[in-house]
Parts: sequence; C-alpha cells; structure tokens
Amino acid sequence: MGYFIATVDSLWTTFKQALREPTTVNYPFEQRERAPRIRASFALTHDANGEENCIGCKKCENVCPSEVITVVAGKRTSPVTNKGRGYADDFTLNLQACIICELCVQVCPTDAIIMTQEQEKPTFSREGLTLTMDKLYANEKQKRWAWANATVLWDQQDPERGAEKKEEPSAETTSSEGAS
Amino acid sequence: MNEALELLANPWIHGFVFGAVIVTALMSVTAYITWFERKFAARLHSRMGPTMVGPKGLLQPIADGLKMIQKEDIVPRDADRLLFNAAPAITLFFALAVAAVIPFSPGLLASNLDIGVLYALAVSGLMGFPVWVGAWASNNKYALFGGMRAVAQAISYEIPMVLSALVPVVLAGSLSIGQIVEYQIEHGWFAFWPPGPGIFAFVLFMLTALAEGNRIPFDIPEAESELVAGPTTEYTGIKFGLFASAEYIHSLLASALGAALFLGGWDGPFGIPVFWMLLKTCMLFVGVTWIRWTLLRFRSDQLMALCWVYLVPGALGLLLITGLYVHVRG
Amino acid sequence: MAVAETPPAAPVTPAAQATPIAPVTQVAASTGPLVPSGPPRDGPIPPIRAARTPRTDCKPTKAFVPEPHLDLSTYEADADLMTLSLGPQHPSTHGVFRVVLYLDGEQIVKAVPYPGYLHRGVEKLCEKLMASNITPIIDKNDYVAPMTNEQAVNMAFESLMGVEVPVRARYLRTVLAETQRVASHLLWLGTFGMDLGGALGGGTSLFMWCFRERELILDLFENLTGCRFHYNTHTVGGNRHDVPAGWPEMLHRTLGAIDERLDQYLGMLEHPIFSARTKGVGVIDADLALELGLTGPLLRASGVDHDLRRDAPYHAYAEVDLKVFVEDAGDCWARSKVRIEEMRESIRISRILVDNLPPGPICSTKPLKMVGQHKLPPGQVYVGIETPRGELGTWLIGGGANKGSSPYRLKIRSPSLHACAVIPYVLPGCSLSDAIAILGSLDPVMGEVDR
Amino acid sequence: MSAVEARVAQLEEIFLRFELKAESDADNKTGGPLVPRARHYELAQALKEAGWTSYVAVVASHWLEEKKGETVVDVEHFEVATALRSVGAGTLVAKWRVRLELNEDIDSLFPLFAGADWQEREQYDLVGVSFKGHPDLRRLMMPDEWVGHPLRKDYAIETGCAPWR
Repeated sequence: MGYFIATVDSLWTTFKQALREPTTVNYPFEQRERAPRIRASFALTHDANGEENCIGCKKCENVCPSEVITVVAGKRTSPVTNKGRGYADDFTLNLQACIICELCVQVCPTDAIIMTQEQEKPTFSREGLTLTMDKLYANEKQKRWAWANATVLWDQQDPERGAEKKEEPSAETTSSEGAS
Repeated sequence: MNEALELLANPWIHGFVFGAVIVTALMSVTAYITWFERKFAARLHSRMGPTMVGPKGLLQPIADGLKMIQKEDIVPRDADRLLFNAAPAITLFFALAVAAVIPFSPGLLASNLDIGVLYALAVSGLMGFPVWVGAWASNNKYALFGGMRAVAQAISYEIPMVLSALVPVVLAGSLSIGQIVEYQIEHGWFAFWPPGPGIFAFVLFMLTALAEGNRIPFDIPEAESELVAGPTTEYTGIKFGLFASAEYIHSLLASALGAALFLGGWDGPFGIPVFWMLLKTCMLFVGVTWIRWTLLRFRSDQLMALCWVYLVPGALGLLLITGLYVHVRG
Repeated sequence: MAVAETPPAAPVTPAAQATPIAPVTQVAASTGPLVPSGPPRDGPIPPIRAARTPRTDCKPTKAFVPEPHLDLSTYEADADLMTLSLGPQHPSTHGVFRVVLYLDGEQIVKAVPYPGYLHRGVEKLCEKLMASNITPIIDKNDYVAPMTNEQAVNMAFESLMGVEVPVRARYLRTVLAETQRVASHLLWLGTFGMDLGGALGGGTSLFMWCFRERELILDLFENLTGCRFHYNTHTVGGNRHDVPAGWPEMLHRTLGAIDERLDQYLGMLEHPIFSARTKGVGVIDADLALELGLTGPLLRASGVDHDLRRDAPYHAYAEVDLKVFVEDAGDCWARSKVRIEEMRESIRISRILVDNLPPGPICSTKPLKMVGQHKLPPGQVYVGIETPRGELGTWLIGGGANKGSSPYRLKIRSPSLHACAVIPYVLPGCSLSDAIAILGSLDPVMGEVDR
Repeated sequence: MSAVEARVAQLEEIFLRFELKAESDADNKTGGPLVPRARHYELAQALKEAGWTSYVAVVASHWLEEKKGETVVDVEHFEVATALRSVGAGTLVAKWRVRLELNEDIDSLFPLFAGADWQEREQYDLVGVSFKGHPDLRRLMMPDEWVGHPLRKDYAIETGCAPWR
C-alpha cells in the first residue's frame, strides 16, 4: 500500500513538472541571454588613434598555460606619433587547445588582447580554429567585447582597493530564467 | 460486392485482410507512439523534445526509421549468426501475433478465436524467449545477463498475469475476448462491476503487463545503467529497431488487452466503437509511459520477491473470491 | 545455475588484457628502474588482502578483519566464476574506470578496480608551470567542482608563500565553495537517480531536473567569473573577479528557488523503491572508512563526526555556525541523506555569508602583471580543504631545482581516489545492480582519481 | 586547553618519544621532521594508536644530485613524506618525512591503513619508490608496460611517446 501511495505521489510530482514551460531553448535559432562577463573568443584592439595596441611584448605568449599563443615581435615607426615602437608582426592563437583562462588578458600591459562574448563558429578544418591576426582584428569590429581587460582586472585585484570602491556599471547580472 | 463479402467470410481470407490492416496500422501507430513518448518525456523534463524534423518534430519517427535502416549491420565475430539474425524477427512476430485476437470493434478483428484470452497470453508470454535467444547468440556477457533476467521475469510474471486475466474470464464465463466485451456491455465494466475483485485484477493485470513489457520499474532485463542495453547490447541498426518496436507493440497490445478485458472494450456512450477502444488503449498507454518516466527500478531479486511473495498469492486469492462470487450469483 | 552455462568465452583476466604492445616509450636518462615493475601479471590475481597479517617485528595492532569472500580460493573449488569487465566504457562508471567483477550468478565474489584511464600527468605538468598558471590546469581535476580545486591549490601556495588573504576574499571564497557544493551534489543526485532508474526512466527525470537547477548555479558563476566552468577565478592571495552589482540578489533568488524545489525531488526519493535499493546496500563501517582514508560525506555517512570546515576552519567558516550531518548506517541511503542535508546547509550558509560580505580588497598580492611574478620559497606544506567529495589535499614542495615560481613537486591528495579504493571491500556479496548503486553513491570523479 | 592545543601537545609528546625535534609545522614549513627509515612504521603505528586514525597521503619526491660549484652537497635520493589525520574536533595533520637512498625501500603502511594501498601504488608507479610489505605493488596510473617513472626529475616532460592505446 505504501508503494501505491508513494507512486501516486511521485506521479503527481512529475505531472506538476510537466505543467512548467520548458527551460531549454531551441538552440541554434534562439539563444539565452549571456552574462556580460562571459568570455568566449579573442580580439586584438586598436587605440583611440586607430593604432594597434599590441606592442609585441610576448607576455601573453609566456604566460599562456597551454602555449597556444605565438607572437612575432617587430619594431616599426608609428605612423601616428612618428616614434619607433614595438608591434606584433604576427599574432596567432590556436583555439583548439585554448582553455579560456583569461591569463593573457590579465598580463597585457596595453589592453591589447581582450576577450569577446561571442564564440567562434564551429568549422570543418583545423585551420578554422586558428585565430590569425586578421581574424583577431576582425573580431574587434564584429563581436561584442567581454567585460574584462587588463585594466579592469588589475583594478579588481588592487590590494589597495578600499571600501569606497564603485561598482562596475557594466557588470550587471543577467536575470537567470527559472530562478525568479 | 456480395462476392467480395462472401470471400471475406472465408476465415483465411478474412484473417489475411484484417491481419494486414491491423499490422500496418499497428506499425505506424507504434512509430508515432515513440514520437509521443519522446515529447511526453521532454515535457516532464522541461525539455523541448524533437523539434527539427517536420513541424513539432512530427516526422521524427520516419527519420528514426530511415536512420536505423542506414546504420551498419554488425554481427559480432563470435555470434551465432543464424539465431542472432532470426531473433529480432521472431520477437516482432510474436509481438504482432497477439494483435490477431484483440477486437478493436465488433467486426474489426483478425480472428475471433474461442480461446482468445488464452491465445493472447500464451503468445505474449512467448515473447521473452526470442529475446533470450538473441541475447545468447550475441555471445556477450551483458546480453547474457539481460537475456537471463528477461526469461526469469517473463516466466515469473506470466503466472500472475494469467491469473488476473482469468478473473474476467470467470465472470463472463467465456474465453473469447469478443464475448467478454459483449458481456461487459450488458453487465457493466469488470473494472468497476462487480465492485471488488475486478478493480484489483485490473491493477494487477496492468502491473504484470508493465513487467512483461520490460517497462520501468520492472525493466531489469534492459537496465541501461547496469547492463548497457541488456539483450540488445550487440544489436545495431534495424535489428535493434525491430526489438524496440516489438517492445512498444507489446506494451501497446497489453494496454489494448487491459482495455478489452476490464474497461469494456469498444463500449462507449456514443459514436463509433473503434474510437472508444483506441481511446481506452491510449489512456492506458499514457499511464504506462507516465509511470515509466517517474519511478526508479527494482533490483532483480526484489522483482522476483514481489512476484512470488505478493502478486501470485494475491492473484490466486482474487480468483478464489471471483469464483465464490460467481458461485453465489449462480 | 544460469551462469554456469556460459559459452566458453575467454576469461577477461588482466593477463589476457595485456596484449603485447610494442614499447613506445623511451627511458629517460635514469639509473634504471629501482624495482621490477610489479609482480608478473600472469596466473591468478593475488588476493587483495593476502598480506594483511599483523607484522611480527612490532606490536600487533587491531587487525582489520578481512571479508571472507575477498579470498577467491574458497570459491574456485565449487563454482565457475564469470568475469565481467565493468568499464572502461560503461554508462555507470562515471568516467573511464574499469572494475573487473568476478561473479557467481549475479553475486559479486570479488571486484578488482583498475583506475588510470584518465591519467593526464597533471602533477608532472605542474612542475613546469608557474604558480599563476596552475590554477586553470587544476580546474580540470575535479571537473564537477572546479571551484574547490582552485581554492585547494591556491591555499597551498598562500601557505607556502605566507600570503594572507583579505577578509572579503575569504568570505567570497566561502560563498563560492558552498554554492559549488550545491551544484556538485545536485549533479550527484541526478546521476545517482540515473544509476538507479536507468537512462530511460524515472532516473532521467530526476537527472534533468537536477541539471536544470545546477544550470542556475552555473549562471551565477558565469555572472561572476565569465565562465560556466573552469573559472580561473582564484589567484595567489585572493580572487580575480569581484562581485558585480546585483550578484548577491541573484544568489538569493537562485538558491531560494533551488531550496524550494529540492523538497519536490526529495519527495520522489522517499519512494519505497529508492529505500529498497539503497538501505543496507554497500555498508562501510566507521573503522574501514577511517582506515581507507575516506573523507567528506562518505565518512560522515559512516558515523564519524568529522568535517574540516568545522574542525579546522579555513576561509570564513569560523564565522558561521556550521551544522554537520552524520548518519550511522554507512549504506547508500545514509550517503544520500548526508549529501542532501549538506545541500540545504550549504544553501543556508551561502545566503548568510553573501549578506555579510565585508567591503575591501579581494586580493592581497599585486595583480599578475609579470610572468613568474609569484616566487615560491623552498619548503613543504600540506593544505587540505573540504570539497564536496571530501578532503582535497595539496602537498606542495617549493624550491629544489625549480628555483622560481614553479613548484618542485605538487601532489594532489584526491578524495575520489580513496572513494574508489573502497570498491574491493564493499562490492563482494552484492548483486550487480547493487554494485551500480554503490558506485553511484560513492560519487567519484575520475578526473580527480587519475589526475 | 582547546582541542587543537591538546592534539598539538600529544603530537609533540609522540615526536619526542621518537627523539624527533618537535616542531610546529605551520611556521617553518618543512613538511615535518625527518624520521629514520627503520622507525617509520613504528611511528605510524604509535600515531594510529594515539588517535591519528585517518590516512591522508604519502608523497614521494625525487631529488637529484645537488652541487655547489664542484663539491657535491647532496647525492641523488628520494624523500617520502607521510601524513595522517586525527578526526573530529581539533583535527590535526601529523606529517613526517623519510629520506631514502637510491636503493632503499620503505615499509608499507598497508598493514596499518588500508588507504595506503592505492596511494603507495601511485607513488611506486610515478616516482619509483618501492614499498616493502605491500601485497600488490603494481602500477596504478600508467599502463603496465610503461617504462620509467614519470615523476622523477630526470624523466623529462618532453619524453616522447606514441599515442597510447
């Protein structure tokens, strides 16, 4: 008899669940709202003068735990300031082994490498997942940037950061469906 | 026209024509039952279920069938080829053979056997054995376990199933399913009248039907988390599809049998009889599905204990009470 | 006997498994192996507990009483044993893990586990990585609860380097650890249901619901760190990401909703079938649990009142009144009960602590700007913390030849390894179905066992 | 006296009994005192009787020959550290180390703690330290046919190997 009552009770529980709207979405056609801090792919940025931020310091290459970043450093004269400065002649990031740890963003001294909120599309070839410099600069224009860059992260981790710190306005949380 | 009707009166031709109609209908219904079950389960899980093939995923069963036919047909090297290949077909044959005596409406049945109940139970009871044959022929230890469990379960649960099905037989005084249904139309459904043994026999029958159909909570032969896929571990493609559809057909026909024996068959207040029969069958099948997606699984020894300690004595008691009732009624 | 009729299939002895493969490794410049690599693997498998006789050269201790059925020799005489290789690919081994079962009918006579299929050499890799880079790698160890992995290894670094963690970071870490515990236990509950109820059945319903709630917690983490998993949000000396505006409210909403819905699911677990499948199954008594080094919910379910969060408080656990749940039975049911109660307790603690999150910095060291910024002094430390699976320890050796920021040797003491080591002791005597239930209730994560 | 202090005092007393320098490990981060190889098992037994009943870990590490200029400061050796834990209130980890020369082995703690079984197998597998009295000293992580012990310092991380199947 206990079995019978418990079974009816369980059936009632499943029935109540059946009355709820599905929490999943029809993925490729609809997408859930993502958090502003989401990090998925990479981009290289330009500064206000339209000049490349990357100075080819190779910090990101050295810090990368899975060694997916390759930077070829070069030195040229800047067309804007007419002074010599470092450039990255080539910059490749192999997404196949990337573990999205954000450490390259963390160490960048010029906020050159940042992460984007949208991920790369799946491809049929291995080359498709290698982010060349062209792709990285294209990502800057095409994809929404993630919240963090080195300045923001350093500010967050500042040991002197006081009690009067201001909240990041961009870091609003997304409402989580189902929780409300 | 008259000649055609005369031709139909020949039992062989009648059986062939109606058999073909019922088998075709059953196979297509089974395909859509899988769609229904997937949508139903998805709903319970807060998922969406199949959405991609056709509107609301309605063409999904067809896509499934095509996919299964396309798949590579693998026969393990050490398998017994003949038995391995024959087992799915035999299983499906037994599953479909039950349909011969299920009356969907006064005229719509393949064969109006005088011993319909006996035949249906005997053939559905046989279904466990080709499964076991396939499992044995696979030469796989998981399949062997599954086959052994399937046979043990089929043998054990056959007994309370037959005993509980005997209750309407005793009440109606006939072994023909058609006559049992007609008796119910006259005297009220056995599940509710006479109050007492009928409803218990009905619950017992559906319970054992769950077990015979390898449905959770009695699905120990297949037990995915323990035995990978049980008897069908080594089967691929359409052979696996045959096993799966045999299982669905078995569950469906058990529901139909339950509807005919206990819920008055095609009896309904208005409209065409076959509609009521199908409605009752579907309601029972929804119940079976619902239970499947709700409960956890028994252990095999607990399953056997449940059968031999509770169900068999209970069914015997029910039969005794029914006999007394019939005796007193005169 | 049904199984005696088995066709004469080749027995799956380990010797038969070890097919000759051409050696593909080069020996590094070394003095050669110290000892021959193990006893020869041909012939019968040595009984697991053969040598557990008290030694003669020192005072005998209370010898652990070996289970009689662990000794195969009593069986070989009168029964044909069937070997069944459960895994490495099996729906219920929770990863790639292999247990060779010696079966008499459906009864397990002996179980021999073979871990190592997921060995990735993390410890060796860590010897080459800087302190800051180890965090994202260690994330992948226990891939069900990455947050606590990060904390364990970073606390070891902090302990060795003598870095103090700011109070805000300690509170935040506590909140993260506790919410991660809820997520981890939810995943356990789902998979446990699946073990008991099959991939096509009621278990899956439970599984899907648990995953649905777990997604909410991952949403929380995503809002904080930017990743749903493998966060890399801890660093030496604190955290990398501060709490965004609105996050505490979101946590309250999420955990409140989960707390409410837990009751519904537990109603399903109170079904008699669940008790029938779990009560009295896989009993681990307190002595065996302690001796085997079981920790966490497994130890508490065996009646040992031990919780590092309360007994050796780290993070901000000293500031909350933590209730520790202990069950005496030591069976699968007790383990389930302990985990479920822990979920509730974790929700409660998280909600209290996130309200009292003190202001201030979240990191006491300078943010990582230079490669190899954190220098490791020589020395050895051991730090153990209570993860959802038990005591996750990090033994860190600094200095040595690796002067700089890489550890000389890093050893992860993983709770799941010990949980898997219990298999030869509890499985014998159970049926095959029970074995699945026991494996599920141990909740091992193979990434952590094999590392 | 709190539970922790009682445990610390107890541990110091046991260490003194074994003529070891009782040291609070939190401060000097040495990984515990160095114990002579012969007394390793005895110490573990004494600790187990005194309440350190939970087995935590065994860590073997390989130390290469160390030179200062031309003089050899330290020869190649192993170091095996063991940790036990007392359970309940005031839980405390008892740690000690044993120095092993290249050809020495160490007593297995398996007769005392069943949990030592896999931990010691792992250390044997990865570092190559042999445990005397272990009943089933096989490789745990690496395949049985593997050559070498990966966590040794002379086993280069770049050591090539074909994909293992």
